[in-house]
Amino acid sequence: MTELSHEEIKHHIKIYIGVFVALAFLTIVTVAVAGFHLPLVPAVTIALLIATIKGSLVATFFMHLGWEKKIIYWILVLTVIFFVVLLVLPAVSSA
Amino acid sequence: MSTASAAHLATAEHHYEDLPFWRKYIFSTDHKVIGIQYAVTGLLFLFFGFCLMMLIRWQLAYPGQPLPLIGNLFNESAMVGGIMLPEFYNQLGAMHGTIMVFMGVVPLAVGGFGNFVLPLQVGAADMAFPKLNMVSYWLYFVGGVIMFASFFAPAGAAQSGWTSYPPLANIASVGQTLWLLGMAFLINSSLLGSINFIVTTAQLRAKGLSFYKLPFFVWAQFITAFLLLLAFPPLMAAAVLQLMDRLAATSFFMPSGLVVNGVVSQLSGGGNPILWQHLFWFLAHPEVYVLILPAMGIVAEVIACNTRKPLYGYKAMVDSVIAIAFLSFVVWAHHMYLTGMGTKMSSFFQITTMIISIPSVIILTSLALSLWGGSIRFNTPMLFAVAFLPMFGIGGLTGLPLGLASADIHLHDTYYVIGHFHYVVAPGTIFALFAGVYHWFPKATGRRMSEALGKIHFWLSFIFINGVFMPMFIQGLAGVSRRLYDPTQYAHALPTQPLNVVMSWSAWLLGLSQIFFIINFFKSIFWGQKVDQNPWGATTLEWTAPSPPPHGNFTKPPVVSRGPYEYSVPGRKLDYVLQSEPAEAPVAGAGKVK
Amino acid sequence: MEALIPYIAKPHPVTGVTNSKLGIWCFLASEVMLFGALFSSYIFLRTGSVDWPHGSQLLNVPLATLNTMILITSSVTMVMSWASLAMKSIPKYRLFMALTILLGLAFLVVKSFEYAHKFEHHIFPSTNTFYAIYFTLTGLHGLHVLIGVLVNLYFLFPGSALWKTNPDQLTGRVENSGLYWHFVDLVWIFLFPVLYLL
Amino acid sequence: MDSKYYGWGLPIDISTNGASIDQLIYVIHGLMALLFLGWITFLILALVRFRERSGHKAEYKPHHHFRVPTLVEVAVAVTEVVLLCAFSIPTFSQVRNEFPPKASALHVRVVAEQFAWNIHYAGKDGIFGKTDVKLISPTSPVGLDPADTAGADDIITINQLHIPVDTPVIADLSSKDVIHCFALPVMRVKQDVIPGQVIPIWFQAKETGNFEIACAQLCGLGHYRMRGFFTVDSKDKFGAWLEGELMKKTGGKVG
Repeated sequence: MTELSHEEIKHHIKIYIGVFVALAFLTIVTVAVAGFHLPLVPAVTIALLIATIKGSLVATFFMHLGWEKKIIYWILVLTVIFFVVLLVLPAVSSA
Repeated sequence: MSTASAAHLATAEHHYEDLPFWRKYIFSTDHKVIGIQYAVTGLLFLFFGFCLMMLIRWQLAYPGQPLPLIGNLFNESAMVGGIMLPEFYNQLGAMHGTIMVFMGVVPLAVGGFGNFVLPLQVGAADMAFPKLNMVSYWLYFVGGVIMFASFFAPAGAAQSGWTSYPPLANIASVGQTLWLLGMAFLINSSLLGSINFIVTTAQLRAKGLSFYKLPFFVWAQFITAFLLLLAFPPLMAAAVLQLMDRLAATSFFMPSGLVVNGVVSQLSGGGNPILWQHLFWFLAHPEVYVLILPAMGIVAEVIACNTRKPLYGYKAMVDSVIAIAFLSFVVWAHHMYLTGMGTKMSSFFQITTMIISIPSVIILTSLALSLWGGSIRFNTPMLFAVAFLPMFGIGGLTGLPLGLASADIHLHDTYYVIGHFHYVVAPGTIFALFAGVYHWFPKATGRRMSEALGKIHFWLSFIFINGVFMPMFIQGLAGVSRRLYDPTQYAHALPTQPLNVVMSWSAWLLGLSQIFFIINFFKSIFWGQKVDQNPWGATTLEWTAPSPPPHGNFTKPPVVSRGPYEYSVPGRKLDYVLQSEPAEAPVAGAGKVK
Repeated sequence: MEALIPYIAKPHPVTGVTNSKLGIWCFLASEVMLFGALFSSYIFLRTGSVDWPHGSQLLNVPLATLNTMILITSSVTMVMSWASLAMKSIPKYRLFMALTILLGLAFLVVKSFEYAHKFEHHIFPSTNTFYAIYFTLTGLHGLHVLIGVLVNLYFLFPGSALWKTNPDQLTGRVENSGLYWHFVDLVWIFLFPVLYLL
Repeated sequence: MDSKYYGWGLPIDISTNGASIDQLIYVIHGLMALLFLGWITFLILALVRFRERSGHKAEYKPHHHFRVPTLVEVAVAVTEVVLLCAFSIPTFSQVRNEFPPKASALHVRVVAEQFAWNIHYAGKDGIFGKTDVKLISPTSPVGLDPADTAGADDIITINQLHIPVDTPVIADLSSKDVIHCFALPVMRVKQDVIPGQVIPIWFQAKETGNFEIACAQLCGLGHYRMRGFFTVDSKDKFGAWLEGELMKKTGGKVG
């Protein structure tokens, strides 16, 4: 990242402001949606959908994952696989 | 390697020499010093854990009889008139497991051998983050001290088994809180250590040393580091939850409506003890692979070097190790078949357990086939490495009946389970660690350990270790439960009680036979036979550095152009070719390693 | 005294990353598993319980929304502080880093108000399992925010001396601290709806 | 407790489900012995034949690729699939899922506590009296609600499990304090008893005799002495025992 030229970084800053606005907006949307008191399943799906969008915004732009190297992607793919296994864990006990 | 010349290396070297003693040996950032610190502390805790076991064996062989000689050394809460109390027996059992796994074998196999040998074998000057490496040793040390001190806590150390199942662990004495704190330190020590291993192997390999030219030992440590990195945090989370349960009276693992010795519990309830078991075994199964993979790495190095021929099926072994790493995350619930789990889930975990047995068989078979066509030298490291194969074989095979849920109904939580995992860990991993100590002792000290004492140590240990663990299968089939303070209470355990006497005597004699190793170890540091930098005629990079290697390891950063096990290459005078030997024009017949 | 270790400031020719970046991402992977285990416990406890309360009734949602805004802003100022370093402007770097630290502290202050309010009403982790997992999750997250603030404080004052000797290394270090900070913000982004809104 | 029940190997099997479990254990141990013997002979052969000696050199590239081991590995994989699908999964589902019809089965509740097994019989009316945790006291281990008439004829014994032979028994396992493990070695029955849950198990005895209940999960300092008595009576002897217990409880008044 360190060898970016000045113009590129100025361009990046515009992106960061844009991402910030999007995140703020999505936060308000999440709170608004919660106000409707939807039944559990739709409420969960919407809330997690918005959270995932916000999360991927932060990860892609703030954490520069958008243009990261292959080795980092490999480690993240590995972690996501075992993260999913971890989240499936509660289903294991009730099955 | 940047163009920094050897001169620059020399100045770094010179600067290191005049560091004060406590910076060079106590808070050292040299991976070799840290490796030796881990190894020595690990060996001490292994011996301490062994002594706890020898006490347990007395109570199992002669239940209720006063312990001769040292019986009255213990205070009232442990032994009354030399007769062991059940609480103390449970402490010995829980701490024997915890100390041997988390403070003995893992620090020795991953901390000791990994730290000392891995940077040398990848041709690096040191670990990627030397200060982080020092921090992870001292976190381990503090964790070890807390665990050791917990014996002197009021009502003693943790006594709910090394698995600490709640609600028993939640209502246990303060020793359990110290156990959780000690575990927090040990977990974070292994976590930071694994980051070091991954970055060193990925980033600091010598020029030309591609991943598939890495010695199998490096592969084993690299994959073990991923297991540590991704499997330990869930146990950290579980430890946080149990600490909250014990200190903040939350009820993560405490269901509602509990009545503990006659008193209705005032806790809010709503928790579930099975949650701890899931989180614990989510770590503990990758943890048992953390115990065995470095051992397989050591055995592979020793076998390749002492059969004077390349390993058979190196690529298949590497792929199997990767497969084991993935599968180890989806088998954990085969420890929980009898917790009321449904048949759908138990079938899933039986299938994954059977699948994971295949890569282990592949690795074991490849190691055995590597003997075929070799010229086998039976020195002490090779004796231990060869003995590892059948012993780990028994450990692996006896895992099958436990992996099948129906057979596990009878064998669950019996001595069959104890025999199974001890065969994998004791004559398995610990024999491999002995092989590693005998094999790399010359590299660490410049002197060899005595072969005579080594062979006595091997044969005595081999005989007595089987004397301890083989009868366990007979007791297991008879249905004798584990963790019983006094097995003679049960009629179905009475016929196998004479076996307990045989096993206890074998255990004590096994303890005595370690004296040959201890004498050999300390004697050889000062008076061992001096050797050059490659006494075994091995090929991997650590044997190109002087013994003991200076700070910064290699005077000239090595360049690698050959496979890890170029032994008995036709058309050459010496029967080994160092990995860092420049590749001359391809000579007919001297094909690259497959 | 490290022996000669390459790729501290310059990325590795093949993997393309510096040692510390690969290291920080490995650490964040383990943190994902840590919070993953806690979220898994949350799901485990919620599916297993009979009367799981709605977070929105028991917890102060406007305060938490404010906290979310604070943390998002601190993420932006964090990445701006890194961008200023990349543009070799130390004063801007100090400004944005100070802002990030202040926002981090603001988050902790709001969080302590929330906790104090609960303790006054005799609501403790032992009250019920919902509050237990609420205090544990937000407490551990708050601890991570505190550690992030301390690390950033180090980089604002003593750490920035590295700028004179090895600017690339400082930029790399601030970037890693930024990655950690964004991760902590990311955890809160999931924590907020799960605990407060569902 | 004569010793023809227990020995060095598997204890006597008096359960209808036991045969399939024992069969699986014997089959798999046979395969393990076969595999180990074959493997050990190869190992010893290789060690002797390729030991270091003058005039013998190691081969750099083994001239023949080993086909046998891959065949053995495939065979091991296939046998494992067979063991799974033909033996283990069906047996486990039989034990866990195929409960006998309630009408024809004796229904008991087993409430484990630190260091004893409380067995709760429904008595003649076949209905368990209500129990409440708050009513638990040394004299009433399961907290039977005296006000509930259905409970009047219930019988609660400590460490005494009597069942009639050749009759399916359904046992609801629960625990008051920590995790225990209800084990009947001769019945090949073993099931963790988790506090906060009621786990039903079923078993049926083929023979009469006096056996024992074991606790197989560490449950504290008294774990080793949590031994119960498990007696399989003939049908009428069981009836007589039940009657005797009722008499003891109601002090001779008609239940």
